Amino acid sequence: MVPTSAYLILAIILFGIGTVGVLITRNMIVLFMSIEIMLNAANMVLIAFSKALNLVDGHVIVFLVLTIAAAEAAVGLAMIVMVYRNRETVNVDRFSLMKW
Amino acid sequence: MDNVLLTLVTFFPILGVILLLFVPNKQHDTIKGVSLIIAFITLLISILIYAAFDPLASGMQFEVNEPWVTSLGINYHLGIDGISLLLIALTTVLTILCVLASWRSIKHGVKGFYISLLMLTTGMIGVFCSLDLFLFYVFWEVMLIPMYFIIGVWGGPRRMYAAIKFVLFTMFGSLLMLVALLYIYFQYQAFSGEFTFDLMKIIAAPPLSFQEQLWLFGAFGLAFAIKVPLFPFHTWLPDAHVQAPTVGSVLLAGVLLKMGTYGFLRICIPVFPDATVAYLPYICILALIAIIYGALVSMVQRDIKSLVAFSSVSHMGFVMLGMFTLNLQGVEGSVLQMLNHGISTGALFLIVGMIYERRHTRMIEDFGGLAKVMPVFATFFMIFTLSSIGLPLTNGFVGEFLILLGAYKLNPVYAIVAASGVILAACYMLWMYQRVVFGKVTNPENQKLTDLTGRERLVLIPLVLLVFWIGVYPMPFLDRIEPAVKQTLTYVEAAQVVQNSNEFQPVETVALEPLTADDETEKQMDDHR
Amino acid sequence: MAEYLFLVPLFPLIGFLINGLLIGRLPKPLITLIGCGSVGLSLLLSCSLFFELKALAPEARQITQTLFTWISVGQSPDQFHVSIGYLLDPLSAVMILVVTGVGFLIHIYSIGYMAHDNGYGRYFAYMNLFTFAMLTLVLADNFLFLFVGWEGVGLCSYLLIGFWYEKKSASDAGKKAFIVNRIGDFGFLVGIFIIFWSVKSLDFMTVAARAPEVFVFGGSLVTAACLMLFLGATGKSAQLPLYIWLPDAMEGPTPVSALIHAATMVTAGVYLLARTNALFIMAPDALMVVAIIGALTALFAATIGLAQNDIKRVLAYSTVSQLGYMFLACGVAAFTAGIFHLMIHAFFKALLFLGAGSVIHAMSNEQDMRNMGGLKKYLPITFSTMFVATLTITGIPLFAGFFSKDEILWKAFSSGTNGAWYFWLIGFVTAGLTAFYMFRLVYLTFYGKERMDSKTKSHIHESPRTMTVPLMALAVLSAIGGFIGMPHIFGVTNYFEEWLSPVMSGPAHDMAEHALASGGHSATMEWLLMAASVVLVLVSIWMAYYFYRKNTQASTSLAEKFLGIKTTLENKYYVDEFYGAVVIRPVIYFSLFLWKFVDVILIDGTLNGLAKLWRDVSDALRYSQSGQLRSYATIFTVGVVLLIAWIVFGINHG
Amino acid sequence: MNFELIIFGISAVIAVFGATMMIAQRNPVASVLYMILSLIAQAVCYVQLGALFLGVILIVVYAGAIMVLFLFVIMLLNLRGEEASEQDTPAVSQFTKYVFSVLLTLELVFIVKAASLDSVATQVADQVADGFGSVRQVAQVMFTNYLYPFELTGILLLVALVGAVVLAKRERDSYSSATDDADDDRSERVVE
Repeated sequence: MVPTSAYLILAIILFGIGTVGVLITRNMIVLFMSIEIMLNAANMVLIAFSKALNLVDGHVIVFLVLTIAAAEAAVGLAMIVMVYRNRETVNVDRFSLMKW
Repeated sequence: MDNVLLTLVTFFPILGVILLLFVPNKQHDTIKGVSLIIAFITLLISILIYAAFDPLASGMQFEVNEPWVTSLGINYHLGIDGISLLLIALTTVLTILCVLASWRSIKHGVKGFYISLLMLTTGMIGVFCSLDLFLFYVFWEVMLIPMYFIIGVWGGPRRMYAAIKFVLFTMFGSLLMLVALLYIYFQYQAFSGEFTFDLMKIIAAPPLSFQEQLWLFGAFGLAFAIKVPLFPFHTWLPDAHVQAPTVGSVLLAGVLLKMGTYGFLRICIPVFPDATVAYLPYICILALIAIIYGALVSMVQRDIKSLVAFSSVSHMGFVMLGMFTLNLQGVEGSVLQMLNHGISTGALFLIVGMIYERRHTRMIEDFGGLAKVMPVFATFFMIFTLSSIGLPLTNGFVGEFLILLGAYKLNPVYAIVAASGVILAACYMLWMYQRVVFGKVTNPENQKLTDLTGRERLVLIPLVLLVFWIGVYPMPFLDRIEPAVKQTLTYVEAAQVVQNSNEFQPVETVALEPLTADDETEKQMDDHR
Repeated sequence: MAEYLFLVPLFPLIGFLINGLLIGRLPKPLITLIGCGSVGLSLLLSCSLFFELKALAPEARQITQTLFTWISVGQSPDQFHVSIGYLLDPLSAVMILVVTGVGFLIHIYSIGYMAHDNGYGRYFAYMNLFTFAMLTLVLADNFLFLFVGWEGVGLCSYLLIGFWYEKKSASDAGKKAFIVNRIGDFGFLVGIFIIFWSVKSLDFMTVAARAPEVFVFGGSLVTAACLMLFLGATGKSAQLPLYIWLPDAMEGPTPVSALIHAATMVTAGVYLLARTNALFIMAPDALMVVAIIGALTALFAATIGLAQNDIKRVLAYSTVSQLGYMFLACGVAAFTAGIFHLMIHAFFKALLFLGAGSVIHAMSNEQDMRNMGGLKKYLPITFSTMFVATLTITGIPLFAGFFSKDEILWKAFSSGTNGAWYFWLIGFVTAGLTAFYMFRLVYLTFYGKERMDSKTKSHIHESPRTMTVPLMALAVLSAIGGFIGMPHIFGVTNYFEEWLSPVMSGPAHDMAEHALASGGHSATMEWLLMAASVVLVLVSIWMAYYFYRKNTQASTSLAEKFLGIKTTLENKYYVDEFYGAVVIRPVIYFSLFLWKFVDVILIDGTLNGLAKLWRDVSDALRYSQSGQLRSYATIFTVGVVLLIAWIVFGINHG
Repeated sequence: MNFELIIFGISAVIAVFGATMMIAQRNPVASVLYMILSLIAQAVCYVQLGALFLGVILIVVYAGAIMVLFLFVIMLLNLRGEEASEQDTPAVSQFTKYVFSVLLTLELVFIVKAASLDSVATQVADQVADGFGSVRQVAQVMFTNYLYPFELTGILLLVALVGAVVLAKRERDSYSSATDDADDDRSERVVE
C-alpha cells in the first residue's frame, strides 16, 4: 500500500523541478513546459487527495484543469509563434521592453 | 422654496457643465453664452438668497438635512450663516466677472475651460455651505481638480510645475484633514454611539480632550493654513498665481484662499476651542510674519502678478490675525477683509490680465507712462491699488481697521507690528503703480495700447461699486456677519474662561501668557502714578 | 441752517464727481464753474454757519449732525460704533473758514495758473477732492472719520504732487509724500486704538468728557496715546523726523503747494493736537515732546532755508519751520496761539506761494533764484503783495504775523514747563533766521541785477487778473488779520482766544491747571521780549540787505569761508541720503534676501529638494523593474518561500 | 515490499528523471520527448490512485495532443537549441534560483510531513469503492454538480481557439507595424 504522502512528495518534487525550470530556462517553450509540469504536479495532489478522501470531485477538477491547460497551450503557443515571427527568437531575456 | 435655494445655487453650475457637454467644441460663442447665462442665473439665485437671508437670526439658515449615505452617517447637510452668505455672494459675483473677463483671452480648449470654471464654482459654493464634514471634504477636493486643469492647461510657461505644486500642497494638507476627520468621526461614535459627520452635532458634543484637540487642530489647521496661505506654507501661491490664467488667479485669490480662513472659522475654532486658545499666540505670530514678509517680498518683485500674489500673503495674514484675536471687532473685520481681499485683489488680477492681453508681458520694467495712453485703465488701477492699501472710504480700510482694533485688544504689540504692514503696503503698491502708470512712455510698444473696452469696463465697474459700497456703508455686511461671529465666539469664550481659571497644564499657561501679560500691562499702565 | 452742515464738504465732492467722471468731456469754462463754484458755495455756507454759531451762547457753540452709522460692531460696553457725523464748534468753524476761504482764492488763482495745462479738468477734480477731504478732516466728529479726511488729503496730496506724472521726480515726490505720511498714519491708528480701548468711544465730545475719568493725569497710557497721535501729526505736518517729504512736494503745481503744502493740509497736525487738547493737556510728558520737536524743527528747517536757491524750496522749509512754531505753541499748551498762528500762516504762506507761482509763471517756469533778480519793476502787484507777506512772516509789528508769533514766543517763555527759556530762545533765534532768509528771497528775486537770459526776459509779464486778485485779497488778510488776536498787554480783547475758549476748556483742563503751576510773568517782561525780537528781526533784515543787496561779494566770501556748513545746508544736512542708506536700502536688500533666499532657496528649495529626493529614490527603484521575466519569477519565488516560511514557522512558533 | 510500491517507485523515478532531463536539455525537441516520458510515468501513478479515466486522458490529451502541438510548433519555427548564452546570468543569481527552489520544495515537504496525513488517509483509502474513478462515476459528478463550470470550460476552449487563430494568423499590416515596434531591440542584436 503506497501512502498518500508519497504521492504528495512526488508531486512536490515535480513542482520543484518545474520551478527550477521556470527560473533557469531561457527558451520560452521549455519555460512553458515547465509550467505544465507544475500544473501536473498540482493535478497529482488533487488526485491523491481524491483517493484519500474517497471523493471523485477532485477528478472533475483535474479534468477541468487539463482542459484549461489545453486552451492555455493553444493560446500560448500561438503567442510564441507570433512573437517569433516578429523577433525571430524565443529567448525570454530578449523581451525586456516593459522595463523602467 | 427656501431650502431648495442652497442646493440650487450649489449645483446650478453643474447644470451648465452638462449643457456644455452637448455643445460642439467649435461653437465658442455658444459655449461662452451658455456659461454666461448659467453664471448669471447663479448670481441671481445668490442675490435671492441674500435678500431672503434674515440678518438678525444667529443660527444656520436655509438648512437642508437629508440622509445621503446612511450606513456611514453621511448627510447632505447644507446651511449658511452670515459668513457663508457673503462668501457665496462673492463667489457668484466673481464667477460671472470671470466668465466675462475670459471672453477673449482663452483661445484653445474653450469648452474645457468653461466646464472647469463652472465645476470650480460648484466646488467653491459647496465648501461654503456644507455643514457635513464629509460633504465639506468632498467639495474641498472637488474644487481642486478644475483648478488644477485651469492652471495646468491654460496657464503660463511653467504651468505644470505650478499646477502640480498647487495640488500637492493642498493635497498634503487635506489628507491630514481627512485623517483628523475620521478620528473625530470615530470619537463621536464612541461618545454617542452614532456615526455622523454632522458639524453641528460635533460642535454640540462636549469637546475632546486637550491633547486630542491639539493634534486635531494641528491637522485641520495645517490643511487650512496651506490654503490661506500662512507663512511658511505660502510658496505655492506665487507660482500658482503667476502661471495661472487671469481667471484662475482671480478665483484663486478671490475665493480659494478664503476657504482656508473659512475653514478655521467654521471648523477649527468651534470644534477645538481649547486648542484654539492654546495655539493662538503661535498663529498670531505666523500671521504677523506673513504680513511683514509678504509686504517686504512684494516690494522687490519684478512681475506685477507675483507682486499682487505676495501682497495676498500679506493681506491674508491680516485676515488670520483678525480671526485669532477672538474678539468681535477682530473677527468681524477678518470676515469683512476676506470679502475685501476677494474684491480688490481679484480686481487687481483682472487689471493685470487686461494689460497682459495687450502686451503679453507682466514685467514692471516693460511698462511706464500708461496713464498717458490708457487713462481709464490708470483710473481703475488706481482705485484698486488704493483699496488694496486700505485707504479710508474704500473697502480695505474697514476690514483692516477692525482687525487692527481687535488685535490691539489682544496684544498691543501685535497691532503695532501689523499696522506697520500698512505702511509697507503703501510702499510696494504705490511704487509698482508709479513704475507702471506714471512717467514717460519709454517703450514704443506701449505707445499704441488701446484703452479698456466696454466689456472690460463692465467687468471692473461692479467691483468699483463694491469697493466704495463696503468702504462707505459697510453696515449691511457687518450686520449679517455679526450674529454668525458672535455664535462662533461663544464656543471659544468658554474655553478661555476655563483656561484662565485652570493653569496646571503647561501648554495652557504658554497659551495664556500674552493674554495675561496684556491685561497686566494695561493695568500697570493705568496704575502707573 | 445747521442741518445743511453736511453740504459744506459735499459741494466739493459733487464738484469732484462731475469733473472727475466726465473728465475730458466738459468745456473749460464749465470745469472752472464747477471747480470754483463748488468751493465758493462751501465758502458761503461756511460763512453763514459761522454767523449762526456766533449767534449762540459761547457754551452752546456746537452744532452736530450725524448722517448714518458707518461702522458698528459688538454691543456695550465694548461696542465699537462710529458714524459719519459732523461737528461744528468754534475750532472747526475757524478751520472751515480758512480752508474754504483760502481754498476758494487758490481755486480762482488756478484758473489763470493752469489755463494752458492739458490736465485742466483733472486738476480741478483733484482740487475739489482735496477740499472735500480737508473739510471732512476738520468737520469730523470722531477720530475715525477725521482719519478719513486725514488719509483723503494725503491721497490728494499724492495725486497733486504727482500731477505732472510724466516727470519722474514729480511722481517720486508724490509717492514719498504718501509713504512718509503713512508712517505718521500708523501712529495715528495706534493712537486711535489706545483711545478706543480706554474710552470705548471715538467721539471727540465723549473722549474729551471722559478722558479725566479714564486716564490718570500724566499716566503712561494717555502719554502713549498722545505720542502716537503726535507721530501722526509729525507725518502730516512735516515735523522732524518726517519732514522730508514736504520740500520734495514742491514738484506739484504751485497753487497746490500753496493750498495743500502751506495753508491747509500740513496744518492738519496742529488741528489734531488742538482738537485733542483734552488728552494732551493730561500728558505733560507728551506735550514736552511736542514742544521739543516743534522747537527743533523750527530751527532746523530755518537753517536749511538759509541756503536754498529754489524759490519754492525756501518757502517749503519756511513752512516746516513755521509749523514747528505751531507745535511749539501746542507743546506749551498754548493751543489757541497755535491755531492763531495756523490761520495767519495760512494767509501769508499761501500768499507767498502764490506770489512765487506768479514769479515762476512770469519766468517761464524758472525756479532758481540765482537766475532771477530785478523783477520788481516787471511784476509790481506780485512784488508788493509778496512784500507784505514777507513783512508779516518776519514779524514786523502790527502785521498779522507779529501778533501770532510773539504770542507763541511769549507763551513758550511764560509756560511753567521745564526749559521754557530754551524754547523761547530757539523760537527767538528762528525768528531771526526767518527774517534773514525771507529777505534774502525778496532781494534775490525782486532786486539787483537781472540775471535771467534774454529769452526768458522777453516773456516776463505781470500775471492775469485771476491770479493777482487772490494775491491782493490774501495780502489784505495777512496784513490786518492779526488784529483779531492781539495780546492782552495791548489792552484790547483777544477775540480769537475768546472765540476758541469753549474748545480749550473742560474737565481735563481743570485737572491740568490743578496739577501745573502757571508761569506767571510780568507784563514788563512781555514788552521786553517783544522788543528784543523786533530788534533781532531788524538786525537780520539788515544782514540780508548787506549780504544780498549792498555787498553781494560779502555773501560769496562768507560762503567760501564756511564752505562745509554751506554745502551741508544746501544738501539739507544729508537727511535724505541718511534715510536712504539707513532705512530704504537695508529694507530693499533685506526684502531681496527674504525673497531670493528664504522664499526661493530655503522654503522652496527644501520642498523641491524633498520632491527631488523622492524622485531620485523612485529613479533608483525603477531599475529593479528590469523587464526580465526570469528575474521577476525569481523574486516571486523568493517571496513565496519567505511567505510560506513566515506562515508556517512564524505562526507556529511566534 | 509489495508490488504496488515497486511500480510506484519505478514510475516516480521515471517521472522525476523525465522532468529533470526536460529542463536540462538544450534542444527543445528532446525536452518535449522527455516531458512525454515524464507524463506517461505520471499517468501510471494516476492509475495507481484509482484515476483510470484521468490517466488515459493524460496520455491521450496531454502527451498525445498538447505535446505534439509543442513539437509541431518547435518544428514549425525550426528552433535549434538555445543560443550560446551570450550574457551569462551571474553565478550568484543562478545559485539563488536553485537554493530557493529547493527551499520551496523542502518547505512543502515539511508541511506534508507536519500534517501527518498518512494515518488518516490510509484508513479512508482502504474503503475506496469499486467503481471509483471510472468514467461513469466521474461523468456523473461532472454533468450534475459541475455542469456549469464544465460548460464554461467549453466556452473557454472556444475562445482560446478563436484567440489562437487570431494571434497566429499572418496579417500584412500588423506584421509590418509590429516589426517597427521591435526595431530597437533588433539593432541591439545586430551589434552583438
